[in-house]
Amino acid sequence: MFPFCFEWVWDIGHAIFFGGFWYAISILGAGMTYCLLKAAYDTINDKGDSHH
Amino acid sequence: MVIDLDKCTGCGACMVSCMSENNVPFKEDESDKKLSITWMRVYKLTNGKSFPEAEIVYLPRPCQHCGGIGDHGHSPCVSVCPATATDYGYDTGIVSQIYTRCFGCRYCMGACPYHARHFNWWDPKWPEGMENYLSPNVSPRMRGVVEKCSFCYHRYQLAREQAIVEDREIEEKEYQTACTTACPAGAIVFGDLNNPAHKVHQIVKPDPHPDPMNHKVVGKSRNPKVFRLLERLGTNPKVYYMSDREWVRKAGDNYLKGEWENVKTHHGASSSHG
Amino acid sequence: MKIDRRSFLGLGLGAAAGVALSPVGVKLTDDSSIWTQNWPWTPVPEDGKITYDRSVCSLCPGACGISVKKINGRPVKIEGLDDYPINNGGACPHGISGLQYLYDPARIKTPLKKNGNKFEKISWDEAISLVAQKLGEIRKSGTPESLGLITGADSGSMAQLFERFMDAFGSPNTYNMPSLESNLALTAAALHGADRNLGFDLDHSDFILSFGAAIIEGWGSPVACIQANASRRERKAKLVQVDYRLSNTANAADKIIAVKPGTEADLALGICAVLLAKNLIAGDVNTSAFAAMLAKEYTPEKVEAITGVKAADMEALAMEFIKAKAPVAVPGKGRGDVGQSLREFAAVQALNALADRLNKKGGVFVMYPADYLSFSENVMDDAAKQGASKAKLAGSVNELVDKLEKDGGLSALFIYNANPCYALNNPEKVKVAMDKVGFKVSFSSFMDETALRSDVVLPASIFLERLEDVVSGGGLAKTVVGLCRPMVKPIFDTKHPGDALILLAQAMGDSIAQSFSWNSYDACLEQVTGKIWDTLSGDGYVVIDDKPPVGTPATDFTFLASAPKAAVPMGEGDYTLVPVDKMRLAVGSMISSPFAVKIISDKVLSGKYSVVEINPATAGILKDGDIAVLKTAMGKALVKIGFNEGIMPGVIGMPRGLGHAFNNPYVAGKGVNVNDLIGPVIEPGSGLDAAFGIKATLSKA
Amino acid sequence: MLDDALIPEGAKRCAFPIFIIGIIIVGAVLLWGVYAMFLCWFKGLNQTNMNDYYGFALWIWADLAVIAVGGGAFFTGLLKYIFKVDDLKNIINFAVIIGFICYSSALLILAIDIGQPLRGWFIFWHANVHSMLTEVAYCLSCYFAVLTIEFIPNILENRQVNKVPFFHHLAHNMHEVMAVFAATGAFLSFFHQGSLGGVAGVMFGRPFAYREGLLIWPWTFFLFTWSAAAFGPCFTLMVTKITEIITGKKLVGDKTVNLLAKISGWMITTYIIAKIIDTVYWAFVTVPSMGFELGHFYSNNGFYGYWILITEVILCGVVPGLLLINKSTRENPTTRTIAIILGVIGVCLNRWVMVLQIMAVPVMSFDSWALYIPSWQEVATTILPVAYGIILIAVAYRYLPVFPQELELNEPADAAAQN
Amino acid sequence: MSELENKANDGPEDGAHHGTDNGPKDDKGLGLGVIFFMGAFLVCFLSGWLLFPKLLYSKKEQPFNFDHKLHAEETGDCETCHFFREDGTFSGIPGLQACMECHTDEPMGESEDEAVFVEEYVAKGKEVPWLIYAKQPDCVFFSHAAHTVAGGMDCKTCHGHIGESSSSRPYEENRITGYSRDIWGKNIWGIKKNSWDRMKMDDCAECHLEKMGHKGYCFQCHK
Repeated sequence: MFPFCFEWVWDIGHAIFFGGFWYAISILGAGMTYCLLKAAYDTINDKGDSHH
Repeated sequence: MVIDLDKCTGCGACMVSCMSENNVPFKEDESDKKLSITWMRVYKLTNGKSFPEAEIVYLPRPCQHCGGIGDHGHSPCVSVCPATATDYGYDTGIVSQIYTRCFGCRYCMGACPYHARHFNWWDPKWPEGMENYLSPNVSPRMRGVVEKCSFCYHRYQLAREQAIVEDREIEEKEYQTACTTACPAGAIVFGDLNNPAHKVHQIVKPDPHPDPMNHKVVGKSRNPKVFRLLERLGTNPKVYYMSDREWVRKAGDNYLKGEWENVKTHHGASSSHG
Repeated sequence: MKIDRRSFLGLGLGAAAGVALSPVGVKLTDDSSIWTQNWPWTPVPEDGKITYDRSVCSLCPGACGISVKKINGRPVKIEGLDDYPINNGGACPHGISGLQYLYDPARIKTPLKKNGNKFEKISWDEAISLVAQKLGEIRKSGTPESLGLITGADSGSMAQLFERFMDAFGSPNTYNMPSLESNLALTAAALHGADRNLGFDLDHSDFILSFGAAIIEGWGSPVACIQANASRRERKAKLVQVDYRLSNTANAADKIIAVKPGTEADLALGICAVLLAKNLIAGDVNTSAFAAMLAKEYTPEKVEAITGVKAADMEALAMEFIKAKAPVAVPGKGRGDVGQSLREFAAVQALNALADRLNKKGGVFVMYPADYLSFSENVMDDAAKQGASKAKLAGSVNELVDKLEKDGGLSALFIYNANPCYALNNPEKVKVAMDKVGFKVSFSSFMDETALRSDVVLPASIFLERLEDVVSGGGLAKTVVGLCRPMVKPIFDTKHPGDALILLAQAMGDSIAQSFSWNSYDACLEQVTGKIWDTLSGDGYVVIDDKPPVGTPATDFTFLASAPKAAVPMGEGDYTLVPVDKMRLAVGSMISSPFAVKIISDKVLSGKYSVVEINPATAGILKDGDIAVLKTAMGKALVKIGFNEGIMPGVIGMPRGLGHAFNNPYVAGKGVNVNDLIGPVIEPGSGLDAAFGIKATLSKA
Repeated sequence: MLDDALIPEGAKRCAFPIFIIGIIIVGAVLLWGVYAMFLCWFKGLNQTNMNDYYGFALWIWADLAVIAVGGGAFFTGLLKYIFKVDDLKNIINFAVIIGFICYSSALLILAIDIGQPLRGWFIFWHANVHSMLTEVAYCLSCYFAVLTIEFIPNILENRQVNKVPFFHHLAHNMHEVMAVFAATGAFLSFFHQGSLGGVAGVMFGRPFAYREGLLIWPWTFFLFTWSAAAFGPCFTLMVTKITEIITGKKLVGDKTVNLLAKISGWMITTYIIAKIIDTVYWAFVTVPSMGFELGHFYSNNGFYGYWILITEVILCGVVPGLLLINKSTRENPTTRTIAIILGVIGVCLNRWVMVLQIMAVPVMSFDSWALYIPSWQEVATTILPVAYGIILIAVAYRYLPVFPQELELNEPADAAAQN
Repeated sequence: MSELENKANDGPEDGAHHGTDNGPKDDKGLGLGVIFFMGAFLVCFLSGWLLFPKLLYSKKEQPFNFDHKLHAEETGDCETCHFFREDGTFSGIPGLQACMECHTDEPMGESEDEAVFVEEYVAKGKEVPWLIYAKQPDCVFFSHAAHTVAGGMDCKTCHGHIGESSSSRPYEENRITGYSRDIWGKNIWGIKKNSWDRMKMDDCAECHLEKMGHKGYCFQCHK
């Protein structure tokens, strides 16, 4: 799972598999972080009523 | 390992020796063999004819320690284990495992066509006091993990330690499995298949090259009396069987109608050199 | 200010975040999984120094040498002992399971006294004095002969020690459980003279004609026989099996001669007749009457009618046998113990005699029992002399059972190395007979069917806990005395039966005490084996004899000439039920270990049911796996049908060694005891129970 | 009613007590399952009827089945957010909820199925990247995260929750970037649906399961993904139909339904063609090379016959496919529903065969067929997710604006709806 | 998205009808929430770092104090007491018998540990129940011969400087796993500075990879 795990080897198999895995994780992470921050930002900026 | 099926009398000494050597537990009712942990199991085959033409043969089945397709070490069970709790030893050719790593998904059991892997459905329990005969050389397994024959790897370890302190190589007789030493008929021969000095090699004469008829198969025996179980699948087991009886050799694998007649004379190429 | 739900939300989130950023989560996740890897209820065997110790296994007459692996002196594994003259390295499943007997919590842990129908624990002193006092009364009453002994031990110092006790006490009533050894001795007595053994030199024979003997399934010395069979295949020696089912031995044989159950003797005599007719027999032994009978009663046609073996085949077989360099005929179907007839043994041995195979390499050795024990003169007072000189109550254990059941006759009974309430046919009758005996003392290690019926139990240490001389038997063509050594101190409060006997004798006082003046069995053994003790204790064994005896013993055919009747199976029914001996199942006084039970095929034991072998051709409406009612004159039982192409149509094969009835969930309460369904048929002249089977009916349950 | 404040604006819901009674009834079933679950955890898997021949059994089938039918979520999401098939917005929320239920159930069942639950995380930590099961575990859990993310906005749209500005904005922003999540979800789904197929396909010791393939991926890998995409929508539609029947309301417009049915129809048809090709190749090339005739897998036993093959491929594959691509039968509610149900049965049957029949078939010439009947503990734990699903749908439907079209489709004053 | 926004817009007013808290209060609540958040965070965070390790491990004292330094000086090496048996297996901690090769039933020296040893164990012929710091679980197979003889490794590499200690530190046992603390290491995160600070599988693997070029197969280190 991590490069410091017992099974970890720097080979193509791990590169592809965990490459894909961490890629997906980071997208989800980034996405959620963005939403949360943005939401917090909006909340503070428009006091209660949100007009667009 | 080579097992001479014509010598085997089905006495079961190998099974018991294995169980007492490897701390295999037992339950009150063991008559449901699908729930009975026996690293070494002796199957009974019949030729289907009626008395007095009927014939039987006993076929002891330890873990086959498959080398996998092309003998690259991707055994059916090893390649599927999600937690790397079992692996293929490229040094010994033994499929080893860590019981404490296994989390009991049982994928390996499904993948093994020999049913050589067994699951601990229950907590191992010994009648009060009987745990006193347990050997410290093999750790008792806990409920919820898969286990199987290890070719008595601990005996290899002990022989190795002795050899180390005496600064020499391990000798053939020093590393023998519990079933081998127990067999009263001397039907089981164990050793290093790649070592021409060892009896197993001399009996099997494995062909190191891929079988021209099926490239998945490596190490086909050049001895016409010797065969392996389900060889055609390309599992490349390290357990070979030997019999003079044709019907027995045929029972070792599956063949389409009429196919056997063509392949029964096909053995490892004697031209190639080990 | 107001604390609303958001404050709590904050509280919760804060706590979560705090824990998340501390080591708690990581550590607990790891530790919880490590906990599962070391569950406190999974045993952890203690490690230590590895040592190997040698001894001899005395579970069965095989007398194999064993090597016991120990960790810090704690036995953990039993294996065959390399270069031991009997089994050279080989072992059988029962011997390897030895440690399960040693540590079995179902063992009898202390001396016991029957109180009502319960046992209560007592000390050894109490037990010994109790027995001594009871026996004392019997002696006072002036009928010492009313003490009986049923034993499974035919040879060795323990057998003689018990004999000595009986003599010193003043009783001739010692009875041996039927065993291959006793049957062979009886045969030898009938044909060659008293006090001899028969040994079959399978290792050197080039043509073995086995009359149903399960040579690789526990006949004689099992491991030795299996090895003989393995070497036979290398020597290209032939094995012809006379049998009515495809036993493993039959399967290993080069040829099977299918005979009707119970007609093996007739076939043997038929072959003798052929040889006689063709005048191919050796010398001119006193065959006159015998020869006449053969010529008259055993013409090929008649034999074919009886046995179902084609006359031509029989003649061919006879010729093959006589033409072989070193042929030998082997008697004793199955394990050759229960359900055997002297007629059959004698007929087969007659064949060996006529073919001049006595005392020849690869033939039959007529041997004198190993004479290595020298007990000092037994001290017998008048009471003892009188009692011992009285006639025995019965000729054999089977007749004894009859006698007791009808009109008693024993006021006390010792049982050693025997489980008659299980191992003899029709155990119910045996139990009734036992109840007719006032006072029963068992020297058993396990609470088996017989021990359950005794009044006092003097628990015996098992072979791994005791020192003892073990003599090879089981039809081996050599005599080896091995030394069984204690591998551990007794696990429970048990004693060596020899010590128990000595204590008892000394408690009895006067002459008996004088006869048993040793202070322990170990001392006794060392003294009585004086001749060979040094080698015995040094090498662990002594080979007394492994060469063919010199000279050809005379053979007296009068028993056969008297045309003894063949036993006919009792009762009615279209099937013949025969017991089947399985290598993986222990029989007689020995009980299968949990490991042995575990490896029994599901075609032998399925759940609680014994599986019976039956040929599909004669199964009628019954299907494989059906539960059926098996009925005989003796009773009925629920069994599972197991189709088996390898058994003669019309015959039902039922495994022997199942159906134990005592408290041990791992080995008892499984299947039925085939002996329950078979009634004894006592053979006149030998007193053997010759019931090879019984008529039976099968119906769907 | 007690919970008016929570019920979506203007929506009619059944009386609270009735709702509670319904929940209690289903809850009882749920508790039964939970009890069985704890039995398995504390006493071990000896509570099941699995054995050394049936290492995989009912549970693994249930797992594969729910994930397959849960495939509706990723596929609908893919179409909606990536291919911008806008009509699907009317059903996407529900598709997501169903997906969420299916995947959470799958994870739960896995947690019960393994012999050492406390070591379950080893599959991540000590991952063997060559094992299909590892791939399953990873993608499964990641995609479950995606589904949760996709579900959250819908929850936040609850009338009360939505009043909290932060949540309101969060929901809004999540909708904004939903396409990214959907894309990731589709990517993950493609792999774990596939690797579930791979689980069987790579077992070269098991001729019934083994398939040749592309690189490291056996054909079953692609067939599984494809079938999930094809039959998943069927399940979404089926559950929608059931919900409509229970609530007595029209919740999704015919246009949307027919569109999804059409897409599903084409997917099924193409899938089943591929499946037939695969089966033929396997039957006449792969298996014979291992010494087996096709008949070996469908004879000499009390259950598995050719019928199972025909039912799966023809009756529950070809038939629904054709019914759904044909306009008239697709737009006829009866035939459409029949097709949808057949489809769901078909995919479940396929997963059954690819788990249990594999275990049943003897491989060694002297071995014999092994059949098995699940224990009540297995059945109970398998029904558990169903009960849980019903409850979750009931709650979601009652308190969340799941069906955007609900109001317009049920114009004024229709009778008090039932839950 | 349209109707979603609509709903969002009329959200607040709608809420007012029901008299539940609205806009302004929200912020206060949130602020208060933040305070609670910080408080709870600190408490849990600190207890997790400081209290948890204390709770997790139990401390046990050795039967009596053992002076490795002294013994090493007397005997000159480790092997005298920690020796290989003929069969190549490692004897581990010496038994009473081994001690008695030098010791007598008379105390050697004045220390009270010596007295305890003689009275409690020598006199009663009882083995000393030492608590083994480097105790590995039952599933582990470790060949000292392979490492020190064949591999020529130094005891210190794994066991550290225990040979130079003149007193026995307390034995700490993990209450959950029963492992000696030395296996996971003193540091609660399992971070190590020296090769002997930790004895987990990864430490074996690290060295094996370095020396053998391979982490080894299951059975090489497991039984």
